[in-house]
Order: sequence, then structure tokens, then C-alpha cells
Amino acid sequence: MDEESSGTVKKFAFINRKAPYGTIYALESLEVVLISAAFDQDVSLVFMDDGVYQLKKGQGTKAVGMKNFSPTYRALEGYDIEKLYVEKESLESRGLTEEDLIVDVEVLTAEEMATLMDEQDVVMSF
Amino acid sequence: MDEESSGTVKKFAFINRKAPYGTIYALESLEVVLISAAFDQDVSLVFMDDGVYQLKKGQGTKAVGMKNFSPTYRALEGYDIEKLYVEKESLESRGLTEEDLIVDVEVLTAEEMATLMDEQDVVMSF
Amino acid sequence: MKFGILVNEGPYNHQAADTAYQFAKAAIDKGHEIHRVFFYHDGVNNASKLTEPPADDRNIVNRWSKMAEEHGVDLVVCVAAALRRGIVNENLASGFRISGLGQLVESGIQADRLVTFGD
Amino acid sequence: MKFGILVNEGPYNHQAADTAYQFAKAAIDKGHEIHRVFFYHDGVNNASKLTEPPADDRNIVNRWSKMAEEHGVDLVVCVAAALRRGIVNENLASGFRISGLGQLVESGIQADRLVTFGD
Amino acid sequence: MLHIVNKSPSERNALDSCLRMAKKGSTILLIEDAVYAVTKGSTAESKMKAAMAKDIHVYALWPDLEARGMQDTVIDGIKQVDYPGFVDLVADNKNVQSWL
Amino acid sequence: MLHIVNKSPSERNALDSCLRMAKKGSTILLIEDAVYAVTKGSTAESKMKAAMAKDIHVYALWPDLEARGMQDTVIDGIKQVDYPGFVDLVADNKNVQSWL
Repeated sequence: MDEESSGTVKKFAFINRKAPYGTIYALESLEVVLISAAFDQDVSLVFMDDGVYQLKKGQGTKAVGMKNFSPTYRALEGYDIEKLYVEKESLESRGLTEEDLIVDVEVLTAEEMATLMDEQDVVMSF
Repeated sequence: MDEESSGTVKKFAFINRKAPYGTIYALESLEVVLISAAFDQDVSLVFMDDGVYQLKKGQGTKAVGMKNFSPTYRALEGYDIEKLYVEKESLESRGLTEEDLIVDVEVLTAEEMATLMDEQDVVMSF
Repeated sequence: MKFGILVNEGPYNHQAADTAYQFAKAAIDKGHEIHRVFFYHDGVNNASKLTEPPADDRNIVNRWSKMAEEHGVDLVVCVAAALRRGIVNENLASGFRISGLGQLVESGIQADRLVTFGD
Repeated sequence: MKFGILVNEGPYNHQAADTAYQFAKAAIDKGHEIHRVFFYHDGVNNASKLTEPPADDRNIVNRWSKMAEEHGVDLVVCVAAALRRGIVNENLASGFRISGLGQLVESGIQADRLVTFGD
Repeated sequence: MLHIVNKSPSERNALDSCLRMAKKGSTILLIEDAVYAVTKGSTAESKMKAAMAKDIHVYALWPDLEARGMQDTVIDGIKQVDYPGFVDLVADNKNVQSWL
Repeated sequence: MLHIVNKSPSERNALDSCLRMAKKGSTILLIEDAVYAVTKGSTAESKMKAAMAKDIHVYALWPDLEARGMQDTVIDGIKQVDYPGFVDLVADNKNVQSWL
């Protein structure tokens, strides 16, 4: 981290709207999130649309031959990344509840989520 | 063309469901179609969903800095590729009519299109 | 039975390259023949020998190369699509060859089934 | 104003690489500064010097290199994403450099706006 | 005819287009992100049930269900296959179309 | 806030999600395949009109409209910009989100 950026704290939101495994966006998004922890910014993770599937419990990737990266969401707390938001409508329209998710999250309505996004300085979409 | 394939005539369908320019699939699909002409097969082109936009008249790509490949559809006749099918519902739900298209096509209902697809030996999707 | 396979997306970014491989492998294991795997669009990136995935991940490019070596599967990369994306003989992995789109049409003619994997 | 740009898709396959370039060019022409263009996911393929598009098409890779040369734009390719996809120093086009994801976060911090282009 | 769908039913229109074209007696195989369509509570659940009621055979690739942690909520009547079963479906149908 | 959408409204759910989140007074810029949303007769026409009625400002990138031959059927009230105008929209809004 260089001098210039060390003093600034911005609100960063990472928007996750894609299902895991079908594409790499979920995995590579998580890699950015982990790195962002080193910069002491105000980081929020947003899961909406198919992005909520990233947090589904019980993923097992042996048969597809890919790496199961879902345990990494549990490790986020250790990096002081604790603001995980899930959109209510996205969860419900997929027949999921908070019980189905691998980590604790805050469930927000679309309106609350819109307000949250509005308050961000930097929004990265994957 | 080698010996083994020169005697066989199969029904080939190329299914175009993507809009042009946003992705390269439309352009590269057309490249396969042109090559297929050399193999004397029974070739059909199907345009449905956003694929019907590929045939829209009046494309002008100067400002986006990309190549306008839509005139190539007019050249297909010279390669004896004359079976161009457009799904009626896809056209209508986009506010388009046959008059908007750069080439003559046969408009089929979903049911007729389904029958056409069913009769194919080889279906390539782009 | 003879299968032709068309792969339209690159490695890692889309699962298409994985599913195509698993399909081809299962077909071979069941005694079928893979007539050809044709790589088109971003699929040509499956042939880059310069890929180095993390040690705990699968190596998609090497898997294809090994399949070509062990089972004589013909891996063909479309020359036009490859030039657009920087796949040339210089960075071509073993077991792949670069050729024209005619090879795809030919595979459609000669194989009993042609299956497309893409985005 | 300082702009950061994130490019998530490779050249030719998706328009994202074109739109990002046109945006960057327009920003420079208007007197803005491009803090950095960061290439992630398949976006790293924008940096392959081996691409050879048809003569009548735009050369996406060379356009970026020229922008770096003429306007000193910092073109950064994510090392982890690049290794997965076979972009290494050996085939890296001029004007690009390979670095870590921290460069993306830093660009978010230092630029006034960060704009994402992808699929 | 075998129809293969690999797109999430909530993100893309591929499944809807496939269902519009799938004839009675044909087979649909859901792979990759399309497997979400056969899970209970998904927006596509009713569509898949309607398809099965029209004598369309619906299969899902279980390695993809398992990868996504959706193996326990598959709706009734969906047949599950692995990669060898996928190969059999292609071999057993006279032609195949992927809805990309 | 500036929302950027680049996906076709008939192929993907990105525009719908954006419209669900766009607040009164915010701005939506449609680029690439998303420009089809502001053309007459498209399935998204009514949605875009509803958004404008809610005081959401809707822009479309005209180079993308022209590339697709859709420049003559743009619905009333849509503002068109080129790349420099795109830059101005980003500069004039305090934050920006791309709906990929």
C-alpha cells in the first residue's frame, strides 16, 4: 500500500450477481475482496440475483472437478470483512432462506439495498 | 474437402440467438456458415430471440469503431445459402417486421420452427 | 459411436470448457470415439500452453493435451478465431493443431453427433 | 478528474473491451486523467501481443499500447487472472505491466470514479 | 431430440426459448447453471412441471447440482444423470441442440 | 448515482434488476446490447417509460444504437449521448455502478 492511499477510507461495494461455477466471476470477485482487506477500506459485499447462490450451504465440487471455494466466505470475518448483504427478493424468489446460507448475512429489501448502493464511493461488479 | 465427406449430405442448422456487436458470436457464426457452403450440405440459418437483430437494416458501425458485417447476409445467396428462417414471435416481440430485415427470410411460427429443428442432423448454436 | 465436440469458451472463465472435457472423457471411457474437439470463439484459449493455474486447481490445458496423447483425440483450433485472440504456434500446447473452419463442418458431417459447449 | 477503469472481458469476443477503450479515449480528449486501466478475468487477454486481427478490423491490443505510449496510461494486468489464462511476460504487449489485485483496489481509492466494463 | 440448457433460468432467456421449441416426447438436459431450474422454490419450478406434464423428459446433471449445493431440493420427477449418462442421452437421441 | 446497463433486456435480467434498484432522481445509461431497451416495440419499452415517469433519467449511447440500426426507432424522452457524453455522465454523478 503506498503513501497516497493509506489515509483515505472509501466505501467499497462488491456486487455479486452471478451463480458460482458456471462462470469464474464469483471466485475471482472473492479474490479482490480478500485483497481489499489489506487496504483498510469500508468494504461491503452485496449478493443479489443469482449471486445469492454463491452462499448456498452444501456445495460439493468433486464430481465436476473444480475447486469448492465456498468455505472462503466463512474466512472473511478473519479479514474483518463483516458487511455481507443479501437482497430479500433475490433470496425468496429462489426458494432460499437465511438458514440455507453458509455465513451470517444481513437481509435487505430492494429499497434498503438501493439506499446502501447509493451511499458507496466505489462499486465493483462481477 | 476430403474423400470421406464428399458423398454425404446432412441437414445443418446454424442457430443464431444473440444480438450483433455486443458479442462476436453473430460474426463468427457467419464465418462458419460461409465455409459450410463449400461442403455442399443442406444448410439452414435460424434467427430467433435477439438473433433476429442481426438482420436489422441500417446498421452503421463507424462510431463504435467495429466492422459492419451485415452486408454479408446479402452475399449468402451467392453461396447458395438460401434457407433463412426467422421466428415470428421473436420478430414481433421486438417490434420488427420483415420490412426491417436486410434480406428475404421465411417467417415461421414457434411450432414450425420446432419441427424444422427436429429434422436437422447437425445443430450448431452460437 | 463417433462424437464431434465444439467448445466455444475459454478455460476457467466459463464452465463450458470443463463440461466439454468431462463429456469427452466419459464418452471415451464408455468406448465411444471422439472424432474431433473443435475450439472456436474464445474456446481457442483452451490451447494456450502458457496457462499456469494455482497448484490446487485443475489444469484445463494439460488435461486436453493428455487426452490427445493417450487417446489420439484430434484437438483443432480455428485459425481465424485464434489469430484474433493471440493463439499461434508459438504458444500452442501439445496435442493441439491450428486449422480452418472446414474442420468443424467436416466434423459435423463425419461424426454421428456434434455437441456444442458454450456460453 | 481522475478515472479508474476495470475491464473484465477479452478482446473481440465481447464489446466491453471496445467500449472501455472508447470511454478512456473520450476522457483523455476531454482533458481528464486515466489513473489506471485494470484488466481482470478474461480481460487479461487484451494484453496478448500475439493477436492478429484481420486487416480490415480494429487492432484492440495495439490501440491500448498506443494509448499507453501517447498518454502515459497505466495498463495493469492482474497476475493471478493472467496466469490462469496464459498471459505472461513472454506474450505481453508493450505498455502493459503485470501486477497484483492491490492495484485495482488502489485505483478505486485514488481515482475519483471507477467504471467497470464487462459481460 | 435432445435439448441441452446450461444457463440460469433467472438470469437468461435460454430455458424459456428451449421450452417454447421443445416438442412432446423430446428430452431436455439441464447442466451447469441451468440446474437451478429444477430446484424447489425456484422461479422455473412451475415451468419445468408444466413441461413434464406435456410429456417432455427432463434430466439434470447431478455433478452440477452437487457443486451448487442443490442436490437435496430437486423437484419430483426429474431424472438425474452423471457424465456417462449425459453421453448416453446424446447417443440415444438422433440429434442434439445446445441453447447457448 | 449513475447506473450503466449493457445487456439486452430480452436476453438477461440485468435491466430488470437495475430498475428495481434505481432511485428517483438517479440516471440510467444504456450501452451495447442494452440500447434495444429504448427502441419502439421492444419488450422493455413500457418499463423504460415507467422509469422515466418515476423521474429516472434515461440515456442511451447513440454509437451503439447506430451500430445496431436502431437509431430511428428510439422512444420519446430518451436522451442520447456519444462517448464524450458518457464521460460527462460519469463525472457528473458521484458514483457509478455497472450492471453486468
